[in-house]
Amino acid sequence: MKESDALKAVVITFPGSNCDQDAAHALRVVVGAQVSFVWHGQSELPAGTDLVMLPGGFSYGDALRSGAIARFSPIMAGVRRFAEGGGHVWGICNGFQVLLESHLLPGAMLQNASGRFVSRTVRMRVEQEDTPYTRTLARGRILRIPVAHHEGRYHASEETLDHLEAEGRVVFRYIDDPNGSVRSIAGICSANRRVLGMMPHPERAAEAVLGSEDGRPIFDSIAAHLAEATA
Amino acid sequence: MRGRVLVTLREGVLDPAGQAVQGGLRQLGFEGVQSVRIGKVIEFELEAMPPEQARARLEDMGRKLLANTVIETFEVELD
Amino acid sequence: MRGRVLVTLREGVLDPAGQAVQGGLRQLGFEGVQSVRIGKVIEFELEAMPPEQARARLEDMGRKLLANTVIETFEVELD
Amino acid sequence: MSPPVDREVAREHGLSESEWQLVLDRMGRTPSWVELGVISVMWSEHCSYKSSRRHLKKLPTEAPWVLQGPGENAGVIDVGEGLAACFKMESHNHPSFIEPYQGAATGVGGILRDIFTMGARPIANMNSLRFGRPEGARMRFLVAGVAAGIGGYGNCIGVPTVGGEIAFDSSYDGNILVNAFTLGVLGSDRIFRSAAAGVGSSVMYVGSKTGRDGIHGATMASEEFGADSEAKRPRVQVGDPFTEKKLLEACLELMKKDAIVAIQDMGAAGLTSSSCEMAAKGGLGIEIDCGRVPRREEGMTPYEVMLSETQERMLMVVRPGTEAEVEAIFRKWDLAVAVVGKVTDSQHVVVTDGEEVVGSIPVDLLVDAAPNYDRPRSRPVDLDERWSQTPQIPSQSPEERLLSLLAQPTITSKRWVFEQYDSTVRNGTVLGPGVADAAVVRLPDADGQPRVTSRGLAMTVDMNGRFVVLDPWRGAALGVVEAARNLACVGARPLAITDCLNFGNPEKPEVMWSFAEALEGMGAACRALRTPVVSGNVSLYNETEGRAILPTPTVGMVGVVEHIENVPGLGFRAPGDVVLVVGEPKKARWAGSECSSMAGQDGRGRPIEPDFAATLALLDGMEQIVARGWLQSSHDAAEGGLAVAVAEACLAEPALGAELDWPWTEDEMIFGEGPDVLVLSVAPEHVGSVTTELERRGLSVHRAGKVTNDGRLRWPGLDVEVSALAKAFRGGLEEALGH
Ligand SMILES: Nc1ncnc2c1ncn2[C@@H]1O[C@H](COP(=O)(O)OP(=O)(O)O)[C@@H](O)[C@H]1O
Ligand SMILES: [Mg+2]
Repeated sequence: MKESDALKAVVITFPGSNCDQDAAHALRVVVGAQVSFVWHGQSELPAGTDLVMLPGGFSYGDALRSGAIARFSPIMAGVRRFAEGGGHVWGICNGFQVLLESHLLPGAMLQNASGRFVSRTVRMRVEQEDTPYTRTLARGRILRIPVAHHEGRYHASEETLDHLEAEGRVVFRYIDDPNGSVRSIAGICSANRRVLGMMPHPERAAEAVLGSEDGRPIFDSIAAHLAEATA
Repeated sequence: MRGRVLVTLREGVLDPAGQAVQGGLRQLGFEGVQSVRIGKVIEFELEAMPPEQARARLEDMGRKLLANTVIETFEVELD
Repeated sequence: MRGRVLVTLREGVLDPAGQAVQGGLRQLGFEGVQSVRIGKVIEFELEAMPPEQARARLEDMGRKLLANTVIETFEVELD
Repeated sequence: MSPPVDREVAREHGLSESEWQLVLDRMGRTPSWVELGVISVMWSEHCSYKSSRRHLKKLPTEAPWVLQGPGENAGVIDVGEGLAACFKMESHNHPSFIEPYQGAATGVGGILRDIFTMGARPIANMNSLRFGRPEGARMRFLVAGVAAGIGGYGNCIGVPTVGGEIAFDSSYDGNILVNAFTLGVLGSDRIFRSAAAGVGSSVMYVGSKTGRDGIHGATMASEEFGADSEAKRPRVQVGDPFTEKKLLEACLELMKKDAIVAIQDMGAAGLTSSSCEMAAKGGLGIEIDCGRVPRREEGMTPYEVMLSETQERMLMVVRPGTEAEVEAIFRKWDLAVAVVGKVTDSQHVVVTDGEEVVGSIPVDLLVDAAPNYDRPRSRPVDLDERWSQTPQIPSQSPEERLLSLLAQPTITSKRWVFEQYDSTVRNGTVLGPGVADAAVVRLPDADGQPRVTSRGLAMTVDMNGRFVVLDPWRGAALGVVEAARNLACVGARPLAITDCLNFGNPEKPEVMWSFAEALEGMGAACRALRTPVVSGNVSLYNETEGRAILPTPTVGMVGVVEHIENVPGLGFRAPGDVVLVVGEPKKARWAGSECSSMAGQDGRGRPIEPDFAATLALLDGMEQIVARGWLQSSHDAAEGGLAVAVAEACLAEPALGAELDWPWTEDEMIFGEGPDVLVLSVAPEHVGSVTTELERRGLSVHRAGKVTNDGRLRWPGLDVEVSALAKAFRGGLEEALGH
């Protein structure tokens, strides 16, 4: 891929983000993305951004609730404008929590039902293949992806959940639910399908030597989708 | 001046930390505990202002930051 | 009957979460906040008993399980 | 204002009569209150190593690849390609017993700071834990709190916890051990050190603001617990991993510029020890103005400011003219930053409060002239008699023995604990907790960031206190050998170790004897295996009410792996693979074994003598075999012996069975412990090559049988369902902890 048609990804760094480098590494290694880091204190995304990644970590130390303070970072106003303008935003783990707190996705995260942090590789099922992030995956495909979180129990009202299911916005569901999420939800997307939030870490499952390559197709999907969109 | 905001999980939302404490109390032989729920208390030292204003400010913080109303409710108390 | 135990860090003990929230409030433009400390509130539903007994029981729980008195203090409140 | 200083006050500060006399003689006057505070912490066991210093000198510390040995915040070794690994281990035993979550968390925080102070980005954590019997509510609270605290700090800062060990023994009932290890990576020409230089240069303070946290924590770590320690209520520090993450990023950002002359974290005894050490190492003086130290609390005295143990702080000497640049970086990260003093040529540590001088102490009094004791040692009188005894092991069917061993808290799966640790952040974990004998992480770039490469680092922490208590020399040496054997399992070439020496009260001659013997044994093993000691820590007074812990000189060993894509895990992979047993199981002994402990016979017998030449041969052979990708799995026999090693190899996911025809004659051969024994599984086509490579080096290789998928472990005289093994092994810890 020529430098100029490389996917232009922006990884947001909040104070306390700690998967920003991992996300960037996976974006580079799997899809040859051109990655830039944007500090939370900036208020604008660089021009020409194709994809915004909200990475995992403990933004603001997860004080109060994960993502609660990061939501008010100046850059989140820019991210919101980007999403409202049809941009693609992908939140992983803490990034998902930030999306929920920012109301870019519905629902909220609670402490795991076990009351403990959980770090293990779980299996999750692809529930939707018609999203920019899953188009190279078959519905029903089972992926082995690591999770690592303390507040990953997804919660939303029954009404919201029914609505999400009806619109086909539950993108991933746990097979072996590590945290007690309602309806075993591991990832959801926005109504326009361009904002994805997920608790598991596909960026940690993108190289065989690290134990699983099951995260790769998600990167491949979004890259293919964006390449088409910009072609 | 001092005030505090109490944030608790909405009824019906599972509270594993509360359950763990209830289990721990049982192990320690404490009886007569029917339920335990754990919430947060956020204590503020505010600069001097009329109580009405302080309350309004804490309510505003509660809504915007301190509680996530999808899962939590909150209460403001002034000293 | 209902009661609650408020557990807070002892004075002088660093409260990292409180500091992060204070920083967040500053960013949000909330002014007049001089300090923020975050603690836990543990709410109990107890079987009916005389208030004195309930208070004694909650005090005992506070000492034995709910607070580590090396870094925390607690307060009992009855409804 | 300050109370008068006299002999009684000095005693309360932990100074002995003779130490107090030494202070008076050297200063030629009565010290001020601040001076007494500074001297007493600098002379505490924790900071001065007064009981251990002369013995530590006997450890080997050099090799061509050692870039920094003991004496700095952490050791550094060259790992090739212009990269270096920086690592150290440190104890936080006493604070963790009082407040397990915060004690363990701040232990992790402290060791992380030691690593990034050297200019390295931390990329892996491990820990070595010892608990008492898990039955009581208090011990369960400690286990849960320590696990949560280690995870709470490491997870938040984003450093994966990739390995560790946990053992339970009644000797730790009143004194648990929490030893934390961190490894970081840096460019080998970018090492930062702590010697002050440049008279007149600014001394800058960065990080958290100072509060009254843990004043006199350093002296607490040097005192035996008495029954009154509950009442003393020492102030335990609270960890703030979020601030540490910001401090880490800010320091590494600054280290890319040419501003730092010297840097030192503020660990135990805070500002006092960091400033004294910087001055001493530079052969200079330092002046600190307490009035300029950023504070969290009001009304703090210079004494409190100098002795506070608030976490997440650093002291630096900066190049003249760079102060503003330093300030800008730390402000960006929302951290406190201030010029608090300057480097002088006075050879004194001078403490002022604004204009007023509140203390002035010669640097050499604090460091070189600090007490250095040759404490009396005595070999236990009953030692020879105990060595001549044989543990009496009740007879039991092999199946039952195996099942009960697998459920022992020390042996059983530690999943309940390590799943609370983020083990995969940083995109480098090749083998994490529970899947291999040593952890393997991919070597990042010089900034510590993930990259694609075949090279990796292997690391492990080990020590079996049951061997050490029987024979400190052999026991400590066997611990080093076990660490090496664990690296052998993943085909790594060991390069160096760090240690954490946990012992009882050094004023007891038998404890001191075991300390000195253990160091001799450790030194001999390190010399033989060519793994010098590059950093470490000593924790003494691990006693409660006069009862000492098992002597536990934990080692952390680090090595290099050339082909991370080939490293085997410990579990069998495919039915039909051939199982090889390498080494000499018949040398295994009951002495110091899990079985002897279960039988209440721990005090009897003597562990085997280590055979360093055989261990070297094993390391060399395994490095070759693993590099070629010939192994499907490898696992060493340790606690519970060969039988447990085979059972654990069956219990990977998915679990497999094995059919072994290699005959064993005595229970002691498969349940005893001590020698280097490995269980390998190899695809049939590689069996010949593997066997040749090992035999060529003089090692015994037994073709023991094959991997099966019929759900049974069959061995002459032993036949058990793998599901029963799994039940015992996987649920053992939860069961023991009552979950
Ligand atoms: N047992 C040991 N083996 C080797 N080096 C040791 C040992 N104990 C302490 N050291 C070294 O002594 C120095 C002081 O250690 P320590 O007081 O733990 O440092 P810090 O104040 O940074 O925590 C360090 O360089 C450490 O590596
Ligand atoms: Mg240090």
